[in-house]
Amino acid sequence: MTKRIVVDPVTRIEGHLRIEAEVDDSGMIKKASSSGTMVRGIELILKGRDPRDAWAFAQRICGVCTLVHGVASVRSIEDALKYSIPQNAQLIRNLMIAAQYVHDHVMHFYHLHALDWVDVVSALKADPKATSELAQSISKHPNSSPGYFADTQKRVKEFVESGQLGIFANAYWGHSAYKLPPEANLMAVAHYLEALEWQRDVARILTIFGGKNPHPNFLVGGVPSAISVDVEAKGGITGATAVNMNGLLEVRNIIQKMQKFVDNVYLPDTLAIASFYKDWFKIGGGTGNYLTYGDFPTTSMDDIGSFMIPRGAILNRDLSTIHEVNLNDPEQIQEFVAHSWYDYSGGKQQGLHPYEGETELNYTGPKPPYEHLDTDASYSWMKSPRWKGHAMEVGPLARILMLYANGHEQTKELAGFALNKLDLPLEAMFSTMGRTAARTLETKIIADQMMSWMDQLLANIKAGDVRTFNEKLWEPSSWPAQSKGVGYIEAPRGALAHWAVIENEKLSNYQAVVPSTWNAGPRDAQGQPGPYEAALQDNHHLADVNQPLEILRTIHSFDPCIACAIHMIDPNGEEFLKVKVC
Amino acid sequence: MAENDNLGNLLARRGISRRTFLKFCTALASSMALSPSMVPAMAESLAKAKRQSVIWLSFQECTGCTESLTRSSQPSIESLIFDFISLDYHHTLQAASGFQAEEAREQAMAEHKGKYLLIVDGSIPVAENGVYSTIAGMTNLQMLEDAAKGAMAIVAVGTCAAYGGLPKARPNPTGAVSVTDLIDDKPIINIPGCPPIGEVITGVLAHFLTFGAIPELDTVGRPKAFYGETIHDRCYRRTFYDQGLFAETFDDEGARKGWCLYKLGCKGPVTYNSCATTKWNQETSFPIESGHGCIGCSQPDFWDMGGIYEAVSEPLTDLRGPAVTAVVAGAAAGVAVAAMNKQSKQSAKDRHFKVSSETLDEELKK
Amino acid sequence: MTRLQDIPVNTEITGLDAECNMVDAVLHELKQLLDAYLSSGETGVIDIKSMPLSATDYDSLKQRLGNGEISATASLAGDTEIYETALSGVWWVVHRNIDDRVLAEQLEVGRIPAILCAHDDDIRVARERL
Amino acid sequence: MDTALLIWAKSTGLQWATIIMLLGLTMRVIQILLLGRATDLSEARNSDVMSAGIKTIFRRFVPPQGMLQKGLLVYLSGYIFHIGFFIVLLFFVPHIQLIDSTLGISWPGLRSSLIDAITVVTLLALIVLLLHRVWNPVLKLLSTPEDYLTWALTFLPLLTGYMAYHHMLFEYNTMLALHVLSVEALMIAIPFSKLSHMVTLFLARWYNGAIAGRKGVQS
Repeated sequence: MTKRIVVDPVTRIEGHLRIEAEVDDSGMIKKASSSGTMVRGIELILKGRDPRDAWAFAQRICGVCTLVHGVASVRSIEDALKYSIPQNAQLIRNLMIAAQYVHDHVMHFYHLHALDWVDVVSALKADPKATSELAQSISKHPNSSPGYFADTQKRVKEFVESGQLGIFANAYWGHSAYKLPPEANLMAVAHYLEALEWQRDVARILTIFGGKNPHPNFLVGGVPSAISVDVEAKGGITGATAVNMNGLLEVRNIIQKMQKFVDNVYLPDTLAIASFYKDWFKIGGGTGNYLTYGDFPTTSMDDIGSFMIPRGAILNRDLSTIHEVNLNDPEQIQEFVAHSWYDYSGGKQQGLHPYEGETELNYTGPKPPYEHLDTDASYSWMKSPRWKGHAMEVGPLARILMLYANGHEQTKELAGFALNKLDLPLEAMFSTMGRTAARTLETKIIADQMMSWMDQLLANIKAGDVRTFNEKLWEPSSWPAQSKGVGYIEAPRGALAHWAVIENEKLSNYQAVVPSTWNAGPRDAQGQPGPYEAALQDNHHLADVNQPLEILRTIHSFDPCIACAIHMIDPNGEEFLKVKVC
Repeated sequence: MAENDNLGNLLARRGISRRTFLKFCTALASSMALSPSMVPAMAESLAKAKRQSVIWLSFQECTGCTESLTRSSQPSIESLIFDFISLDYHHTLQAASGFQAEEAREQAMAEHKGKYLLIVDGSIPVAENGVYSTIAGMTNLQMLEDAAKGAMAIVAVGTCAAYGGLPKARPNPTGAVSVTDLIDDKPIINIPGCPPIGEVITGVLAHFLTFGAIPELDTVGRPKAFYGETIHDRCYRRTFYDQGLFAETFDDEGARKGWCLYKLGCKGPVTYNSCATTKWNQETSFPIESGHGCIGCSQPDFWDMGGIYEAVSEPLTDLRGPAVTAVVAGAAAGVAVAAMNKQSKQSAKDRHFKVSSETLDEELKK
Repeated sequence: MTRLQDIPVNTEITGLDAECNMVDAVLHELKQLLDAYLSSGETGVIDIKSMPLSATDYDSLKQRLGNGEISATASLAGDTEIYETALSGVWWVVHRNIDDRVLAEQLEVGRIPAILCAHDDDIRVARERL
Repeated sequence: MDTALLIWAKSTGLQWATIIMLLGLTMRVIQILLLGRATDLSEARNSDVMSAGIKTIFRRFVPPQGMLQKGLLVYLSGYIFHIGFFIVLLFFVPHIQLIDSTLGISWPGLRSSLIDAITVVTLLALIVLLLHRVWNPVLKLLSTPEDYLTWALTFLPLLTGYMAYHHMLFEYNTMLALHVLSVEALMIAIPFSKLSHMVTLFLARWYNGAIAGRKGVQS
């Protein structure tokens, strides 16, 4: 007999997600489906607008990965118009994207993912002195005295004894799948709180360059933040913009602060927690196919060879062959609707490149509210993106593997160090914990890279180059009557691209294929499952069907961003997005 | 023991002196533009306050408002969660998932009936009976109405919840509306912004906790303490507007010297918010200081208020087409009227036919 | 005690002509607060941080008020600096957080700033600890 | 609410006002032109009729001596109000930005404080003119409701603009919306009231000048 369990809402993610799973008597997941349940129709809202404004709308697809859609958007317009941007603008964008990575990954780990592994209530039983010893044994982080942990424990104790548990109420505390000793739990809780304070501080890089965070500002043709170093006071203000000498020094300080926290807290914590959950390096592997678009150019977006994160595809876990990827090739990236509530004019079995994308709604699912979906027919409002017909996983794991396969020195060294420490083979990366660890490793790599961009920016300014914006194609009257372009970015959650079509100075079509759609999309015509589906099918045994902690671990390891995944659905019909697993 | 516990005792047990607390309240009052003379009374009443039950519902949103909340340093999210409020339901932050999460919400609603504070972010779609957004099988509409019944007051955080925001932008595909559009029997505080400044969100909450009442609001439901003046009024670049010094592009001399961004589309003159004074992320900067004009995100319908890079005084529609049509039509009408005038003049003339003596004779013979 | 007419309010400031309006306003308000204190014992506070003072305004205000006999630092989750200005009974109070960022800045009028006084609740706790 | 009104005023409202104004004005001008003139069969004393007409258009901007002496204040107020109105209209930076965005032409503006002062002077001049109309018995007798209406329609855009700038009465957005709406009311009234002299004055003067010129006299 199988039993169907429902998790709705899935919390500690961006957006609204529902998971249904069928488990057998032993608690093993046999079948699962995930469903996102909110839509806004941003694609329709964008039609007919000024392409230069599109970033602000697109950015509001998501407030967590708050800048990625903005960047993808300005890049798509720049690609369409063949609009080059000054090198300083490129460097500032790199710094902003990198800052977003470090910020987002740390917040994901501590505030969205950690409670899957850390039992807050168990922390009350910890000995602060032993906790201090543990902390000092794994890192040189200064906040590690017995008194520090005693204070944290006292605070948590007060809180629990007050009877009002607030956000910690009703969770799966005491679940048998929690394996950390009380001391490790207490250390993690202390760092949960520390990370809240830290993130507030480091988010300020985006504020200096973008004016605010969340939702910093961008600009087609460069960046909006004029550099005001050494500007005469006459008729103006010295250091009139946020990017003045103080601002630039502040950016340097924050980069150092980021590096320190990653090195002293995030990295050691990940390894420490992972060492107690080594079985999770055997659970939750995905499709085995990985895709990156590449990002962080040292010169320009046209020079793919200069990207720090390389572009490519890996199939069947074979790191020896990297396949070439072309975003404009109509045969490579295609979206399928075989199991989605859409029709294509050429038939449901067809795949379409985003430029030719169609959004013909055809809801054939049961009438809400319903109990179950018919997973043999259509069951999702998400399309299934495929690369040359393959279901691809995108995100930190894909990037770490791509860097590794390309022989990136630091990646090889870091991955080797981590795997060695945990006494695991490289294959262990293809798992739930591998995904979480890859996120930590790439955070370190990117944090370490930031200072070199910063130094280059400062060198340019010293040499008198303060250009941040190219005025040449700003006026819409200078544009061709028709153009189209693709803008892409390696977002923290994976490869993201926006395809824009411009006609007579206005947007006539706008399509985005986002990381969470790549990862969470339903099966295609061939019946190939998407990465969430494949991962949940892999070796998930639930210790307690009423507390399906194991599902949350694997789903959270992808860092779902559901508002992103269903931002664009044309909403003339009902809104359900269902991803069927297995 | 939870019964007679209050914030003052909690702080005392944690070894936080009342001096420190007074300092905290001073900072709070300063950020809320409250009279400093109110601080001692405020500290006394806040010390006696119990942790307020808060239920936070997320509808058509992007989580930007929650992210912004976590950026607040005064008070910080940690102190808010641990000391001031009991955040009994919040999708993005809470540990529990699934039915346990829903249970927590229902429990809080029953236990604190009539006393909990309801916070909403995101707009509510009402087209097609609200199917465009559901949680745990309930539409947002049902969940809001349900939770509003027992709420003491409602706080609409972000422009989406306050005024409909991005989902409501033309052509509003999902029929998105604001909280005020749906609920009319509860006090509602709007904290608009896309997102609002973190300190403004927590500042308004702290005000509510301190005084147990909603602050003074403007005509569109915003606390006057934070939304009383336009960005333009308090902008450090205002003097350049008055002197007629404007940045013409994003990278010219004026842009680097901090001249006014009016011509580049800054919506500061028509936007009520405290970005220019409170600033963002621990007073680091705000959009204009970082070179980009204000996009007007705390105003109702700001997405349709004109292009981001169009000056406030520019028309929102193309006038050239209609103007040409009007001139052509006017010319045609002019010709037609003139022709008609001529005709009637002619016919009037014709009516004055000449009478000769012969015809007169003939007429008389009859 | 300083008599009101003895307060050296000097309105001649060189090189700051355009800026001194705000400073004058603050001085005027101080005068009124001192009046109130002398007549009824009521203390008063001016919130400097929320006033639109320019950097020059701020400096000239500091100059105009000068330094008095007493200064103190209180460690209250970050330092709070307090000093009496050259005007007795007028105190300059700056609250900073642990990152040294200014949280609030005030001019307080009275015998002693409130933040320096111990609260009865704390005194009670102290008694219990003995 | 406030923003909604502003958005309406700046889109639909402005569009219709523009259409009505241009349609009405073109219609009237075409009508006038098509009216034609009776052909003068007499021999012209001066054949350069065109330049005589154009000269008159400008010459009439200068007040005749006697009239100026008789009603100095009224004359002066009239000039101040007309000149002030056009300075404010054409040299306030936001107005230039509006013209630039629709016609693609722009010129340097004046600083806001100067515009502000000119607005006050213009408003005062208009008030003087109104008082003169009310206090002068002859003028009062001659005045029709249309005269008061057109006065108000001219006065309001200046007043609402001034009030919006200084955040008086309502919050800025509402006041700005009222300003735009008052301008639209003025635009709509132009072709259908005596305000159409804005355009027809040139035609009328040209005709007079041309006739006089043909006769070989100055007008």
